[in-house]
Amino acid sequence: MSKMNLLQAINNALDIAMSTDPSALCFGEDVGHFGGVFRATSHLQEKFGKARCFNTPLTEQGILGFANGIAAQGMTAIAEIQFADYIFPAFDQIVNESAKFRYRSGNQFDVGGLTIRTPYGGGINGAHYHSQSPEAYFTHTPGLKIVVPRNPEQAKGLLLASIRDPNPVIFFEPKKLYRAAVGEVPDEDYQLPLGQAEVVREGSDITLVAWGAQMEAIEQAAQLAEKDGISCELIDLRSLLPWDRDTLAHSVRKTGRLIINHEAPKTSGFGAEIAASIQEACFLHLESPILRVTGLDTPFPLALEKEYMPDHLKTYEAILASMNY
Amino acid sequence: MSKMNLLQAINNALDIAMSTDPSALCFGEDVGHFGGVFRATSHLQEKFGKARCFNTPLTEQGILGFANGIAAQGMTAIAEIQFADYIFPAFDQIVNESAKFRYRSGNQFDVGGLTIRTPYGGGINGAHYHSQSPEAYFTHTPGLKIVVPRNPEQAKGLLLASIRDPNPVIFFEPKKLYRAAVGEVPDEDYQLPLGQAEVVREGSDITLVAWGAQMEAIEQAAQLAEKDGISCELIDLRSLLPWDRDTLAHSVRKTGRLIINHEAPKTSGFGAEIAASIQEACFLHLESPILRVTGLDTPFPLALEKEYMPDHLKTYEAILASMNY
Amino acid sequence: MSDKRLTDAHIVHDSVFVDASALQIPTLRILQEDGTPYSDAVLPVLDKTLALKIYDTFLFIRALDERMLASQRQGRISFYMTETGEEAADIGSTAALQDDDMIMAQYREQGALAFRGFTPDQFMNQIFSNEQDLGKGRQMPIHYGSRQLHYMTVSSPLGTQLPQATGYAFALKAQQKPNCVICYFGEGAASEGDFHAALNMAGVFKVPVIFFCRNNGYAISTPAHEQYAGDGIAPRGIGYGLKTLRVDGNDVLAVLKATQEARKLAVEQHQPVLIEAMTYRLGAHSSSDDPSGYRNKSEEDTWRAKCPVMRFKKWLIHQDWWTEADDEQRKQQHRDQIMTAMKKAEKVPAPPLRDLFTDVYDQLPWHLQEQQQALIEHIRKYPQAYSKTAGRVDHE
Amino acid sequence: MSDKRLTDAHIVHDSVFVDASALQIPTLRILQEDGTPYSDAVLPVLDKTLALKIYDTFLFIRALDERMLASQRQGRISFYMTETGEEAADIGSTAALQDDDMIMAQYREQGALAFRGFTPDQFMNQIFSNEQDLGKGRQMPIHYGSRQLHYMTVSSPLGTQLPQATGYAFALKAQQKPNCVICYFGEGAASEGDFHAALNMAGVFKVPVIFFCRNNGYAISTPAHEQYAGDGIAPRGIGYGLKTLRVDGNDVLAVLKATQEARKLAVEQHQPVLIEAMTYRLGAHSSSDDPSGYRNKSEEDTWRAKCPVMRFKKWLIHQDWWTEADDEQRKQQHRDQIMTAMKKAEKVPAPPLRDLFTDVYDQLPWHLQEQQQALIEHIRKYPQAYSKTAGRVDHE
Ligand SMILES: Cc1ncc(C[n+]2csc(CCOP(=O)(O)OP(=O)(O)O)c2C)c(N)n1
Ligand SMILES: Cc1ncc(C[n+]2csc(CCOP(=O)(O)OP(=O)(O)O)c2C)c(N)n1
Ligand SMILES: [Mg+2]
Ligand SMILES: [Mg+2]
Repeated sequence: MSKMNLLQAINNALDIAMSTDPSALCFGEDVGHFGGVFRATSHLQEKFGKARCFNTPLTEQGILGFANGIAAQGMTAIAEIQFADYIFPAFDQIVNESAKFRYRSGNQFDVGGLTIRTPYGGGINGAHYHSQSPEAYFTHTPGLKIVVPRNPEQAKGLLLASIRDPNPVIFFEPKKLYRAAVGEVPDEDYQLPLGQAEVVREGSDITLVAWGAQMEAIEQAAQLAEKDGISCELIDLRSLLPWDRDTLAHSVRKTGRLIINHEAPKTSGFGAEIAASIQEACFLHLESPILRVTGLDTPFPLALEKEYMPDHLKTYEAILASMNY
Repeated sequence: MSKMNLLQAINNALDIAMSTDPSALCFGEDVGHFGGVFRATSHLQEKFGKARCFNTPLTEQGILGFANGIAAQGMTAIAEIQFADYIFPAFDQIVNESAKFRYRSGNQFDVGGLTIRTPYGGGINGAHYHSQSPEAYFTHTPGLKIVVPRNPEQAKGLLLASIRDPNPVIFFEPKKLYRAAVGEVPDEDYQLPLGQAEVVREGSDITLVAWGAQMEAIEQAAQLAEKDGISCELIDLRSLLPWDRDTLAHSVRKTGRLIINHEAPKTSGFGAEIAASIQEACFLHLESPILRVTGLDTPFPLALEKEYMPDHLKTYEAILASMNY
Repeated sequence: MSDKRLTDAHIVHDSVFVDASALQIPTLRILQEDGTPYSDAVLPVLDKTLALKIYDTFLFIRALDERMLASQRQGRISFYMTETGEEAADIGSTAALQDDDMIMAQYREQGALAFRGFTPDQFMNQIFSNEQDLGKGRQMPIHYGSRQLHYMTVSSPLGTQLPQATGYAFALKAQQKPNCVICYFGEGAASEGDFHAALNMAGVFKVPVIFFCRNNGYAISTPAHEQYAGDGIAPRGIGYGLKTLRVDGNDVLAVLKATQEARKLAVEQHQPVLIEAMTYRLGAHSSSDDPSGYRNKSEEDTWRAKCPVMRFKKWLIHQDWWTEADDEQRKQQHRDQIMTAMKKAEKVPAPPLRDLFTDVYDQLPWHLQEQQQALIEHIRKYPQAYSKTAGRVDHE
Repeated sequence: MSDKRLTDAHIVHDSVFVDASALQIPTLRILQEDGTPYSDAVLPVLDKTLALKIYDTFLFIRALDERMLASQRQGRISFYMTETGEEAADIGSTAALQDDDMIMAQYREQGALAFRGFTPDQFMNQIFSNEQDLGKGRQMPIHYGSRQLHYMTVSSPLGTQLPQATGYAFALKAQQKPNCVICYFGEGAASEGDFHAALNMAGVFKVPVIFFCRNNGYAISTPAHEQYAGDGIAPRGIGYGLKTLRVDGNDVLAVLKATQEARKLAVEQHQPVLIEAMTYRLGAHSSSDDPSGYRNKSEEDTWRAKCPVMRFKKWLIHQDWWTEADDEQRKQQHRDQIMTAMKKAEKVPAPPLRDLFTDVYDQLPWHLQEQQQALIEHIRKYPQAYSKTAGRVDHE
């Protein structure tokens, strides 16, 4: 066990992935010598050489096209997109190519060796273009896996599993937690399962689900609610595609209530899918409507970021609304 | 009134838009002399000249970047993307640029004059890359409007409204209906409201909602259900962003049941947003879970397209399941 | 790391704008229209076996394209694309490669695949989307792929294969494989952003890739002069630090020669190459297209006279490697073989329902299992509505 | 419509690969380091008033950049980007334009905006995201925009402004306006696919646009030689049918001259132009960056000696248009003015809650009205948690 922040845990996972798989390559804008603008790839070029960890030209569509080619050849491609806000030029390569590569070829070719790492979310005064949470766009794309870790220990295990999963994975890193989240992380090589949610705290009155940095908001809201005698069950979804409906449904059947929290705008955010599925799966158990506490349906703002965010207070209010329905 | 198919109605709307607005330009791949691969822009170059209706080089990101520039200058840009499957290279220009142009500039600049027309959906043996229904991706993007017409008369009125709306609009055209849907279309210049759903048939037992070509499937399903004595209320959503929750909620409060039908894959399709919102808005009125009849969570297939499609039979079965819940 | 730019190289004191006139890119041609080489021409490495294999592929592809277009007109298949007029470009270039060099095609390069040994049955199974199609009946006709033949499955979105080729070539180099990638694309696709990314990255990473542009004058209805304003695609290669060559795409010996040399540069020096083959799409864009709406017959006739197959045949006859009689006989053989394969493929059933769900992921996640189960039950209830699969859902 | 390609232009019979060595692009320089023009140099059109306006903008921008970087270090603002070392490029080129030519900047061209007359208050209101910011406090510092000054609001995604510039220029031409667009971008951004689309379309449509590349050696930590393999950005212009010119980006007279001529080509002939200005980013990429991790001081010192401000000052002094005493005095004036503006802007409140919701659309749709109403009620309940807006929600 070592104390690590989220960046160190990710760096450690990349180090292990490259050590254990000689075909693993790390690349993206500024990831080489410099170690990336957040330093997630620090020292990897030093350790593994310029042939395995390197800068690319500044072209996200190129990075993903290139990564698809590398993975199609059978190597392990770990591509960084500097900010999730800049993943959109690569949308075609991801949605039309990575996601459909295996299917369209009848399993003759695949890009299962591809993992895309990208920092997402607010909290750094980044406004429209350094704060977005675009995960929901990708959840509408069969063929992709989507993973979001909430802390250093989870990040290491989930990233190693993502890199080794034989399907293309987008790994969204909550950049707000890069240095803020610190915790004990096992030193060894370990993987946490994709596609499985985790019940991080049991409770009986209401279920709260979130992922990544928003886990903090629901945890704080749960503490506030506890003072009112409300017992919250907290679930970290961890994987958004495929996602773990059963764990969530099991919890909601028990509590009868569900609050979903995410940072992305409300309309067609992943909360919509969760609510749609759970109202179907748990219809007779629901005692109040499923509520979504989310970012606003606006671009991500700057001066009024605090107002925009689906924080613990908004979540707490939703808990009360649900309990008092 | 004239009998027109959907293509003719669209062509007629473009003709009127260009006649009434001298700053309106139509462009895209092959839209010039040739009139587009589906001939939606036939004769426009002949009538309005090469300066106003013209081919672009083959680059969707370029077309949308170019269109954003034209609209930012104040002209009316009507851009065609040849197939909705090929809109993804332009995703960044649409999601990061068109959608945020007004907001980020504090309303100093906007691309409200932009309309993107693109044929979507299956039914032409087009497989993965000539069949997709990507509307849900865009509904997660504040700043855009999304419109889908179901027949020629609707297409003309909604397209004219889209072109004249002071916000960027994506107008998805159900290509399967281009020649198949024929109907009476008013000859004059008229607009149908954006953001308003239409109750196309009143009923009392269950509400069915769809848009575009899938209206056919729910209409047929309703006929089957009628034989069982089930009275279906049919709603054409028409606009997906902003969408008309109130009309739908009003209907569901009356019927107590809702089936959503769309062609796109289920997970995070726009049906998810509808279900999430309506379970919240109509919680106490719902007598059974909201069901979604949708495309499968796979790429769009070829040989087994029939099996993939959310057809009237699957919709009918969902009606029965909902009624017998 | 650090600034290696030479910013003091060649200084002038008045403003001089440089334009396309500053750069002349010649076109390599070896065979004259009459099938004889120019006297000073330097021929490619080519023995009789290879020459006849190339020519035989020409004949096969002509027969295939003719038959399939006819079948499309008859309504037996939904869609087809011919490469008529461009055979020398893809077949001549693939003939310069090793069999395990990777081919990444756009969609109009069935000749390259035939050269590699894709059988008439394999073509037909793909075109008829039956259960023997290597692609499991999931993509439109002509979206071929063969892992065994190192031919990447075709994907309709234009240009996407270009940066993939750079990546694939990077991987080949990383693994010290003595191979290269050839990546085919049209002059239309060269307008996509992916083209730029691909060639720029190939230049920076110095990877063994040959970008092969079929400049056939049109992208559907859009003529080349509405696609770009410069002197074609070749000059772009220079900007990216690639070695660049333009070739008469209707002269198979020139294409072969250019690609042989390009392959050497790519494999031995990891020097990426751009080849622009000037040719002409003699047929319609696809079976859904009618070119009479956007170009005139006389233009087509000019190019029909420049037929690459004819030119090469004349050379073969000059070489005494081929006769008109051989020609007739072989054409008929191809036609017969294709007809037989077609009739066979037509009768093979569609892929099983299972294959609607497999390969989205390496394994079926819960939600696809659920959707599959629901669909099976639904089909059992309405077998008449899903005739391709209804008879079999219970035996899968 | 129809095939206008010349496919028989220049035929050769052996394969010759063309590469970067085939194309020499010279660099225009007018002023020597000592501030005297080369004897054969052809000077731009420039009177004393314009010369001093340019120079004054240099001084203003230096003062602004120094003050803001310091403020960022003090924690008064969250983020800043300097253009130190590159002032001649953006200011010199904008000085060649008409005031109503549209500027589309990347983000490091505050000098162009200052030249147009953006006031210290306007700069500060944007940087402090207060309610007087023209952008309503929605974007990060340095994302300026001014409709009045024909300066398009900056957007962080790189390269997106390039095809927009082509479109905007198309619209100017369509409306027969005697104007052009200048579009600034870095050599890093030139790797984006949008660059390719933009320049290719500009060539095809013949629009009045000047693409102005600031080749400053780095894209964050990535040096130019890891960004591209050819001879910089200029050769690409030739491929697209653009007129292309490379200029010493630290020589303001050369930049001015080049852009004056480019503007003529663009406006009078609708001939798009690419200018590549060779310069160097003397500072860090942004206030979040530390270049010592990827380049050495001696390289920076070499370029510091090539300071564009110093070179121009020497020329002005040679002209007898300026003195060292003027210099000191003016610098202090700028510093004072900026400090005053900063202190004022710091005290202006944040934008009202309303502006979180306006301008997503021209009008608030129901769902935003609903979200706004819910947020107002929530803030009323927890005023201490939302201090920027809590005091005002009831008065809006
Ligand atoms: C991204 C994308 N946009 C549009 C299309 C539709 N489309 C298919 S082929 C074609 C023209 C391609 O022309 P070119 O690259 O010159 O190849 P050619 O058909 O001449 O061989 C177009 C526009 C597509 N397949 N992909
Ligand atoms: C699409 C996109 N990708 C990545 C970034 C992050 N980013 C901001 S500036 C920059 C480097 C730009 O370099 P260059 O274009 O040379 O401009 P310079 O900073 O040198 O002026 C990068 C990678 C971005 N803003 N947009
Ligand atoms: Mg072509
Ligand atoms: Mg730079």
